[in-house]
Amino acid sequence: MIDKRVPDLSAAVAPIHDGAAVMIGGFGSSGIPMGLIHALLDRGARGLTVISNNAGAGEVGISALLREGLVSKVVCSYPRTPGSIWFERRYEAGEVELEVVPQGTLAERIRAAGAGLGGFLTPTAYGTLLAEGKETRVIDGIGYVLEPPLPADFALVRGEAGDRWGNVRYHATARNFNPVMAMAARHTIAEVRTLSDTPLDPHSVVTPGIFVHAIVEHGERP
Amino acid sequence: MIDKRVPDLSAAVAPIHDGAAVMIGGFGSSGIPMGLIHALLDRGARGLTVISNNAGAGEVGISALLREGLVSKVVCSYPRTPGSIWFERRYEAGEVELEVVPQGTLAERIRAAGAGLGGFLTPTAYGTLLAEGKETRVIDGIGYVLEPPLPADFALVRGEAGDRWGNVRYHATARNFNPVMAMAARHTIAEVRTLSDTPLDPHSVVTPGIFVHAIVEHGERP
Amino acid sequence: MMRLTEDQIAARLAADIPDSAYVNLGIGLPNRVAQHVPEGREVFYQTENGLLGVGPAPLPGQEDPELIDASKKLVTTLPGAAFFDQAESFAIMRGGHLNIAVLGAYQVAQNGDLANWATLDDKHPPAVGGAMDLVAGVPQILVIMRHTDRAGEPKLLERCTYPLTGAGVVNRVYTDLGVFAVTPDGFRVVELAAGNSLDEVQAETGARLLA
Amino acid sequence: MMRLTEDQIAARLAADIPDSAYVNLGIGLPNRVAQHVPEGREVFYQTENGLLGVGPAPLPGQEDPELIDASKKLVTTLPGAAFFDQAESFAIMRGGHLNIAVLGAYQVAQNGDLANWATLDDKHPPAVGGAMDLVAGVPQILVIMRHTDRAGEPKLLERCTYPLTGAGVVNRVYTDLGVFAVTPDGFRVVELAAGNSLDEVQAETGARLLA
Repeated sequence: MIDKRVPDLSAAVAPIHDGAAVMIGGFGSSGIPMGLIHALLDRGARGLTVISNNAGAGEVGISALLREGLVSKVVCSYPRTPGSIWFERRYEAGEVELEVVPQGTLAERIRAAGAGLGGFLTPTAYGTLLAEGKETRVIDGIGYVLEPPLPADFALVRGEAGDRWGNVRYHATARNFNPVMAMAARHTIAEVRTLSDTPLDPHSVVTPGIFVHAIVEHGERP
Repeated sequence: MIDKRVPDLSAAVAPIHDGAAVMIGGFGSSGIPMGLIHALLDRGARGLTVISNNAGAGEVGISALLREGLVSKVVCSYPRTPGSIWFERRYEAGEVELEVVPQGTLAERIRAAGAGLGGFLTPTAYGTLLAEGKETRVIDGIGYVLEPPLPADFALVRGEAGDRWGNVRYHATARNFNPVMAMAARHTIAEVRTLSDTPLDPHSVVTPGIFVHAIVEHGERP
Repeated sequence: MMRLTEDQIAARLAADIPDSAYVNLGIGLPNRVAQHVPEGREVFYQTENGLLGVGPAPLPGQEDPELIDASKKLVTTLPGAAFFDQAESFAIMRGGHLNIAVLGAYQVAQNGDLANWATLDDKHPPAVGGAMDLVAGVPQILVIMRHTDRAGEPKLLERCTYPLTGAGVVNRVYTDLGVFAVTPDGFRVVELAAGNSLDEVQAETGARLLA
Repeated sequence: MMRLTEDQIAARLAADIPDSAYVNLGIGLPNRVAQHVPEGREVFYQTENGLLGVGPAPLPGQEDPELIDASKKLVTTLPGAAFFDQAESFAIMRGGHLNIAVLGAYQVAQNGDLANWATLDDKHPPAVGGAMDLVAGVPQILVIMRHTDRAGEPKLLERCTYPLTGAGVVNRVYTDLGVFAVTPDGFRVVELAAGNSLDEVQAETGARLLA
């Protein structure tokens, strides 16, 4: 039987090991798997590479992982969200490495990893500092940068509803990076507001269960 | 006001000119914009390049375009569906050019065009006849082929429901190539079973209206 | 020679599909494997036109003309199914998310090369479909086919003579004469159809069989 | 000097957004443009976190914490809106599907170069967000900004000194002193804020203005 359900948040994050690369969905305050992040905080895996659009804010979520010194590298597009206090502190102290990736290139690199592609040519960042050292080429007068896929060991995603097959659908703008990250990790863990005994409508599914390895209910919205 | 509705099928296909590259959605008998194809047949634009997964079957759809001699080139993955009589006849007579593209590469090349990418590296077809003459490279022991984007002048797609903003949702496996083709054409024409005065639920939309330039109701299923 | 029927070959292969597997079945004989998976196993079939969780043929009166599989046959959905578009469907295939693909073949070579998309016949247009994507992305490639072609020529060979679908991709071959694993040393006999000797099967094979 | 207020600059830019346009508004001042689009025009705003058809702020009691824009502010949806994921959102931006992007800037050069993502200040981490994707894919790039920085230094320049967001991408610049088009010959004055002379505005500009 296909059953991706795990009993609780701490069981869900148990496989995450020291040194893992972990994708974390969400944008701003929406679609963040806050329950899983805090379970990971309790677990205390160290030396993590966090791949996410932002670098957290306040004393919660990714910011709390940074505060506790669990993160050695951040790959993101925008680490300067107001309130990114712990990222800034760790960054200024040289305690965390930063790779800044344009937001669309970040999404596309993650998707490429999930889709088994070896890379892609994007016009984004051509002629800028973020293309330095990268292979480029001009096609029909447009400059492109060759960008590699970006996979991860784990992905933590947050959905509105899920079922035992691992199918997930999302609410409003909480979708954001969650579907592409779910594709790109060796082991994807989904936190959903409601985990149903009955299957989701197959038309409503955004992340097919094949991408999800563990699913857990966490009713609270971040 | 944003209003993509056009009064009928013949008005919808009126912009399609001789020599145009036309993407046509559908797989097997599902999700084919049959109303638009037959309106195009009546219009009689010649020298068309047809980009589709199959090359038609029987006396309808793409097969009818081939029968009437309107098609000079077919780009597809599988031109040997049972009943592809008109494609076979034109091909054997040397009257139509054929570019065979692996199905996933076809979908991804179309998506790349819609997403503004300059190409991508795929492991598909590496080491085969279909990679001959193409740029290849080996990354971490895996061979990849560099594939270019595949855009078109027009895309004809078929959906279940649409609204005046051009939003489209699909039924079951009729989705297939329609969403990626809608992204990749300069001018996308959507045929939908029901065209509603009220907007679709924004969660249910698969093709956002921004990709659609004209939308027309055609109740009959192919 | 004792030869398995097509349904017997399909049943033999089906026995090797574990519970909870995600599987893509090619058109034709591979498609028949679904009917033979042992009771009690929940296997999820993907069809590349955009569905994971393909169910059996619909009951009369319940057909949905827009719910078909890659063979263009009417199907149903299993509980837990999901629809998606073509780009995502091939992301599933190419991205390594499926466990097993079952394909037909014109030829399989002892190094795992597969030829199943084009012959050297100029009269017919080549047609590749999704086969090259599957062999590029699915970790277990199982081939199901007759041991010899209609002319009696062997299809298990030292080297393919038809254009390749993929190089070194096949893991196992299921035929009417047995089950054969592709190993670094060549074809290893996993089992022979009851009643045949290795020598008899070897005589219909174009590469050396390892016991 | 007569200087337009931020809302006046936003209103001036908004007047140039045609009916039925698809528009992306950057964070901060660009975002304020939506409040000034003339009545009777249906303009569709995209927010890169996954929504096309962004509506105004919700009424009290109708807030949805999972319905936000790129500024992380609570929003609503307009009739005809659609949600999508991040990869598709940037396909819309990079793929040339939007008509207009409105961005803030640190600096704009007379050849259309834009600098709006990083300063030379080592203390702060660089943050790029979606700006480089927008300038790569959107055909009309409109910049809205103060004419000079807080220290009174010009922001319209012969050449940018900060790292570029994109080369030769800006079409027009809207400031508190006027509207300036980027042409092959440099900045051309489209209009000056009422009450200022060309000479006065030129004095606050780091590149030659063409009348």
